Amino acid sequence: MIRLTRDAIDYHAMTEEVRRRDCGAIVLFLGTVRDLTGERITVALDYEAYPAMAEKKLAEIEAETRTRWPVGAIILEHRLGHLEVGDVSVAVAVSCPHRAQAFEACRYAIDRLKELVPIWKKENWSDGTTEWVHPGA
Amino acid sequence: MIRLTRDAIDYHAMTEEVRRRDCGAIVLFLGTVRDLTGERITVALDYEAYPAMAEKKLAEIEAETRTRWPVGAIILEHRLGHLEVGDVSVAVAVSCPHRAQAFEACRYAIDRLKELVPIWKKENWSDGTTEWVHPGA
Amino acid sequence: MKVLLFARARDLIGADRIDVDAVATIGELRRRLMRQYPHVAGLLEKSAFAVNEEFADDNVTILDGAEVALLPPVSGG
Amino acid sequence: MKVLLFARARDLIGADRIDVDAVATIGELRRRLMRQYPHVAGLLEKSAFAVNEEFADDNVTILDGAEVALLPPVSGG
Repeated sequence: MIRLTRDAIDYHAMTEEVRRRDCGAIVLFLGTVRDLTGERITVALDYEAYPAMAEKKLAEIEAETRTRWPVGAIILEHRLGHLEVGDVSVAVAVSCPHRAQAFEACRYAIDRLKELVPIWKKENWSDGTTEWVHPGA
Repeated sequence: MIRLTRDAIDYHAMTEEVRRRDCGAIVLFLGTVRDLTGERITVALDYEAYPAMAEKKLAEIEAETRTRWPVGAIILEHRLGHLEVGDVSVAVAVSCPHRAQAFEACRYAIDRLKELVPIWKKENWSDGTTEWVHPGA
Repeated sequence: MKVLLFARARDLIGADRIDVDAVATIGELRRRLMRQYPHVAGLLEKSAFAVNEEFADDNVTILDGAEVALLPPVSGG
Repeated sequence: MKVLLFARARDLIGADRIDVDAVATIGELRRRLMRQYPHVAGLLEKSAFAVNEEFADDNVTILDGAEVALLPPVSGG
């Protein structure tokens, strides 16, 4: 399951949603807004997406992950809009029969998400300036 | 922080406890009681520990993990006693500045726990028999 | 044809979609935009494009009515 | 000296601690227990021991008053 949301991500509910009787391992990843990037102080982030394509890519990542590991359940959720330091911007929950699978599947899903999904963040620095983050550009 | 408990593990609270403003990544691992081991059906597990040594080893694993990765917070908790299928037997929550660190630290901690900590489980099979699990013996 | 814009590209160009004369391929579109918006050329060089919500490299043909988007390097997560 | 027992070792021997005559090393203790409880010999061979809550291999000396434990292969998690 994949979701884009403007509300707080309910990662506790996500953890419950992926529990399965035939899965002995659950891995939950949370990405949160950090207060420091290098030497600069972040006070907030704004996330925007190309929503239709972002949902399509998230669904493809779910499908790819299910092809590679025996996933019981997987949820990828990304928040959009204005987030303060400490807020959860992204969450991935995965259940698998065994722990190595669950770790690898969760790691793969978040790595692919960061590589492929058309979502962008804008830094709001403590000096009042803002800056879109475009790695390599 | 490490804990042995006979009560249900409050992994939602653990997830909150490891949140830090300077950590952009949280990884939570949950081990749950699976209904199948190979072809055999599990109805319950009983966990017992050599408690003083188990706590000592868990504390060592926390310290080792903190030496190897820039851990913001880490909690290892293992449940003891009678667990039904679906119950959470062990939980590890870790926060780090970046996601690769959080995944590796969490994986390391649970791998070491399964290797080193004097805790044993007894299978309660669906045919009414029970069996201590001693890998390799 | 319309091109959807996001993030820094949208801010630099000042619109979330622009009209450009029809071009045959993504590569042609990229070069056209670089001429038209020289202050965005550096970002355009590093950006991806999508046609109908799928990544499209420079030799992809743009058919009539396709949804085209300019995607600066992503930073979700 | 007392030896703490756990899991299958405790069930097979029928006690959670046993008294054994003092021995010098863990290796000697292992051999003594294998003679005394031949039906547990296979498990004893694969088990670890701890002295004062630290893993102790066969050449570790057991000092007076040490807490000794027989640890069958662990299966926590």
